Amino acid sequence: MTVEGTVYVTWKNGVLDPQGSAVTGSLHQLGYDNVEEVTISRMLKVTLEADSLSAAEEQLKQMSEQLLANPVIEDYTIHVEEVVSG
Amino acid sequence: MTVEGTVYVTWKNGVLDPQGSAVTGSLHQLGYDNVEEVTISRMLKVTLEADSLSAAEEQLKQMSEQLLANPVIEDYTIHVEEVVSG
Amino acid sequence: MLLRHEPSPEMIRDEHLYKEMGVSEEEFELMQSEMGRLPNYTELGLFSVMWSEHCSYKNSKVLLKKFPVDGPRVLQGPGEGAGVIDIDDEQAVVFKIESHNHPSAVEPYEGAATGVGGIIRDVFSMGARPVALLNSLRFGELKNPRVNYLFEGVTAGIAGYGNCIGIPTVGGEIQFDPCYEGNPLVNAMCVGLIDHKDIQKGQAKGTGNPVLYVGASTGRDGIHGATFASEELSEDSEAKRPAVQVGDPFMEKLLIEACLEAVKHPKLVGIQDMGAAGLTSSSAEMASKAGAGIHMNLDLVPQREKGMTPYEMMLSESQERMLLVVEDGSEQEFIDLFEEWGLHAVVIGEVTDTKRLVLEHDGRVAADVPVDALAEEAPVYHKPSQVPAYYTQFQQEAPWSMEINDAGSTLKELLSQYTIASKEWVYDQYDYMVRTNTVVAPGSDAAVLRIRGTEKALAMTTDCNSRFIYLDPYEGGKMAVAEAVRNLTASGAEALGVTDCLNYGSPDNPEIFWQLEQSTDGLSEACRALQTPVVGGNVSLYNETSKGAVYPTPVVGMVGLIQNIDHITTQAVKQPGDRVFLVSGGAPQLNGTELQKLYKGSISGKMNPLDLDLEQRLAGQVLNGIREGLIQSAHDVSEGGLLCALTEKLFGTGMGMEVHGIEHSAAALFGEGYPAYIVTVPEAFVQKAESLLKDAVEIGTVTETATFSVKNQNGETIVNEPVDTLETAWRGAIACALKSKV
Amino acid sequence: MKFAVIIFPGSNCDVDMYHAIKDALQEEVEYIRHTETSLNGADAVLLPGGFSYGDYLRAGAMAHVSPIMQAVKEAAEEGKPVLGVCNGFQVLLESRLLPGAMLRNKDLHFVCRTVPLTVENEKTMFTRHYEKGETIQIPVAHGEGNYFCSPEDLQELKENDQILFTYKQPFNGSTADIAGIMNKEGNVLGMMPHPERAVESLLGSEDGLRLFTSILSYWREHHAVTS
Ligand SMILES: Nc1ncnc2c1ncn2[C@@H]1O[C@H](COP(=O)(O)OP(=O)(O)O)[C@@H](O)[C@H]1O
Ligand SMILES: [Mg+2]
Repeated sequence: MTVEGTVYVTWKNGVLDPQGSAVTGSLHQLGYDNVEEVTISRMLKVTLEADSLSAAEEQLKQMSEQLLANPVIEDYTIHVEEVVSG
Repeated sequence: MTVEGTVYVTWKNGVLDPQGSAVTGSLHQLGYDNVEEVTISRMLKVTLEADSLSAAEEQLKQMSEQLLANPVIEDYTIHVEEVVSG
Repeated sequence: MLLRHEPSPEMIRDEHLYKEMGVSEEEFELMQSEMGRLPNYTELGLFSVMWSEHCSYKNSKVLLKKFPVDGPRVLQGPGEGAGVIDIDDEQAVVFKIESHNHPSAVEPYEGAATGVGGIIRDVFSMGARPVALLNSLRFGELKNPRVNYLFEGVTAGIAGYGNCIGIPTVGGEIQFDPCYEGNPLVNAMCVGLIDHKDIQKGQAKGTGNPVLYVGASTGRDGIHGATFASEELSEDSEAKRPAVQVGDPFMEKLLIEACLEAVKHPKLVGIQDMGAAGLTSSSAEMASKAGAGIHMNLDLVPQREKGMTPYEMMLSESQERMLLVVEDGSEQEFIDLFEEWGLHAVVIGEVTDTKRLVLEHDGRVAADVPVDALAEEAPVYHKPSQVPAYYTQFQQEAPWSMEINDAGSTLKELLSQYTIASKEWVYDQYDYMVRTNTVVAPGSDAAVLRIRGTEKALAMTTDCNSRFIYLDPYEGGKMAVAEAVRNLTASGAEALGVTDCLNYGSPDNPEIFWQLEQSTDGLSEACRALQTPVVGGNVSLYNETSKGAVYPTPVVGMVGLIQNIDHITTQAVKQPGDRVFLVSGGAPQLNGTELQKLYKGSISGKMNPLDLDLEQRLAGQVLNGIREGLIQSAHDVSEGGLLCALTEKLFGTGMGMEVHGIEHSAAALFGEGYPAYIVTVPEAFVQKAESLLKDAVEIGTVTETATFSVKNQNGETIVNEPVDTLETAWRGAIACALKSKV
Repeated sequence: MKFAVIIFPGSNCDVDMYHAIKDALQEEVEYIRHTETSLNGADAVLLPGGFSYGDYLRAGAMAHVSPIMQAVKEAAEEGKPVLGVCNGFQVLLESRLLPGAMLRNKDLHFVCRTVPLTVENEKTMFTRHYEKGETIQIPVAHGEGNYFCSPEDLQELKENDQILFTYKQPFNGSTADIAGIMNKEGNVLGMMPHPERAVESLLGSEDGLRLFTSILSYWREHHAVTS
């Protein structure tokens, strides 16, 4: 089956993302004073062939550990879904 | 109320995603031959004070047009949720 | 625009659909007679991009013909991807400049980045190793958020692409003026090095030879980019937004390395990049130049999206793609070579002897067009020209001048004008050192790169003072060339040749066509007199918004040869005690100056003619003085005049200067537009320098104390400022404008 | 002594590193492509700067999973000198050969400039030709050189004297102004500034050359070879 996996890669607590702070600053300058915080993270959509959803999830976990996320600064969560071709 | 808005910024259809192609190649090199495609996009979490969810959504839309997304080459979708402090 | 069901040829004719593609009625007629029938939708698309100004130069060809293009060192003049000039020892320098104005106005980062990517491909498709990048930029004043956004985005885009690909961005120029507010100019130049034996031409020779496609896959991005670049910016440009492409410098880096390897392969026949009008122009031009035809099967073109039509594939301007013709039977060797670099090469067609471009798709012929009609037989127009009213008025205006009361404070004010202020904020973002050949980094008159393994070095610069050209296109055109020569000379180089980028408003306006005519005449005359042939260039018209056209801006890119690295000279003073000489002639003028703009609020008036013999003589003296080892620093006088130039020589050195005998007048202190160099000579060489530099006058001494002082002819002090305060005004202006106005 | 310069797709300071060894240090040097699995007998490994894989995903991320990295790790374990500069430093971080990670520069801009560094530890195979506290001029050129590590890691780096270079003035947001660190064993160095760009006076500074002569002298001592 074809699976669409989504890997959400977010900053670990305590890591200060310069881009997020910059965007917060720019939003304030644009007058959005009610914005408290912005964090920017990555979302990877991985389309893959797998025997089952759980097999796909397991593989995505491996990929994340190896490459897609950096455990020193990032956390990740995975979501899998079957692609139903229509 | 405090709202957590999420803005998903993705490439417009047909725009090259150089990052995605490079990561696909790298995953293949690692032996994940069953990976068909990877696309990488940005996810922005914006915490803000608003009168209502719909007001927050409206503001996030403006911010996206002005700053968070680049409408020339990117599309965006918005999701809002109330932050329930516990 | 991208119809699923393409209109029939009859529909195109009856409903005048060709007009939507920027094709005029006459041009449509001409297409029919070239074809002997009505063109179908795809064929019309091919014609429309190939006959756009961007690809055919239909409005500027008559003017470009006037440029001097020959010289003893010219190996390749205009016509190929880039010009080639001999630099001895079987080596040559390859260079070209190109505009990416309209895409940058819409999407500054990607617009500028893909501009850089495109010009690099022009250079390595000649077989040359790209060694340096430069740029020439024009923006509105840094006073409005949109301008700041464009300025920051363009800078980041140039940096993003150049840094990633690992080619140093070593120089450029930036001017700010309200006329560029809605239509910034982004011109990028690339310089490459090559051994004579490796020079390639983009030709599709040899019937039966396979045609290879290499690089990124083809997507729907950038369709109609070429015609887009040839139209005025209007509200409509918004609707055409997807015409902007995203660059992939990583892919291009791989392409460079792989193509430079392919170039050494004896079985390579021809190579060309897919630039504007993508697959269409590369295939048609390669075939036309070789007197051949090409047959392609579009089903074989690597595609990024499903269901692309022939029209879309042929007009796509997806980046980072190359077209190669190789000897029959050798295709696998090339496919393997590219595979080594992680790139996919595919055979998509072959060379024929039919002189036609034939496109097959889905088992049927999608287009069948004579290649010469596409590539060479585009109509040529000589548009009407008319002397603009403003010019007639400026010619009659009484000379402008002003009283300079406190020269020191005027100086400070001028130094903080964005056009004069330090561009460090910009070039600090460029990796100007990568590949460790950059001897003179941004910040001096010209950038200098040594050529490894030789005693030689290359100097390079881009210049154009468009204010002068606006006031007087002819004299201003001469001055643009002269300024570039001055910058090279001051660096110790002999000018070799020119690549130019002609940025103007709409040629349909007779007054703008007149500007084009006059300024290219001026450029031509100066290039002839200063022996700098034009070996390539680019034209960008329709640079205007509803508020009007940009100033005529023919940017001059120039490369010079330094015979021995010992001759490399920078603008900064070298040691206390050195004497300061002014090598100049002619009269400084105030019209069109930064001073006039600042105090009068706008520029106007007449320009004095530039004496090109004098220009040549002064350049000869300065170069001689450098080669003899007498001159140890040199700087030409440009925007802001004498005092700005003198202080620029001090910044970053910790030293000061005492200057004497300077007339206390606006023209003498801040006048521009005349040939002038400031050089320093160690005391021991003063006599020798005086006899060698006939046009030099001693005007001061470099001091240990970091104070800048100027005395008039009567010995009265008219400026006395710590260098520090001047430097702060100059260094901080741009960063400050961006911080306070974002 | 023989050096290996690793080339990843997108490396672009490989040539600079090569010339620094060949022309300035005048030792043997060889390029090794990322697809190789052996260092071909090299005595030291140099990971050059550039934008491996376009710096897409994260700087150095994709390079660290390329085939040659296994051999680099083995060389590191054997105690051979391993130097990663700029993108090479990022690769070493991604490979966990050094602690921490890189974030984008604080002001989000790429910066190219020659900056003063302080030599913090002169008792290493990389810095023995420098003096402690000495100021040296070395170019930087990076957009992601904002070094980040946990407080615990920082504590450890300090305790073990693993910080070799710091920026004299803060400019990219790095924790403790760190410009270069080594591993506990003392044979793997990662630094953002480019010593290979500072080996000739013609180009402005020779201060980087001593890093390479340090490695050479250390190696000679330990191999008792005269060349
Ligand atoms: N866009 C730019 N990119 C790189 N360097 C630039 C740019 N603009 C200006 N510079 C550098 O700043 C210095 C001063 O530029 P400029 O005032 O135009 O010099 P000049 O008047 O001698 O032509 C030059 O070294 C130039 O290369
Ligand atoms: Mg100059």
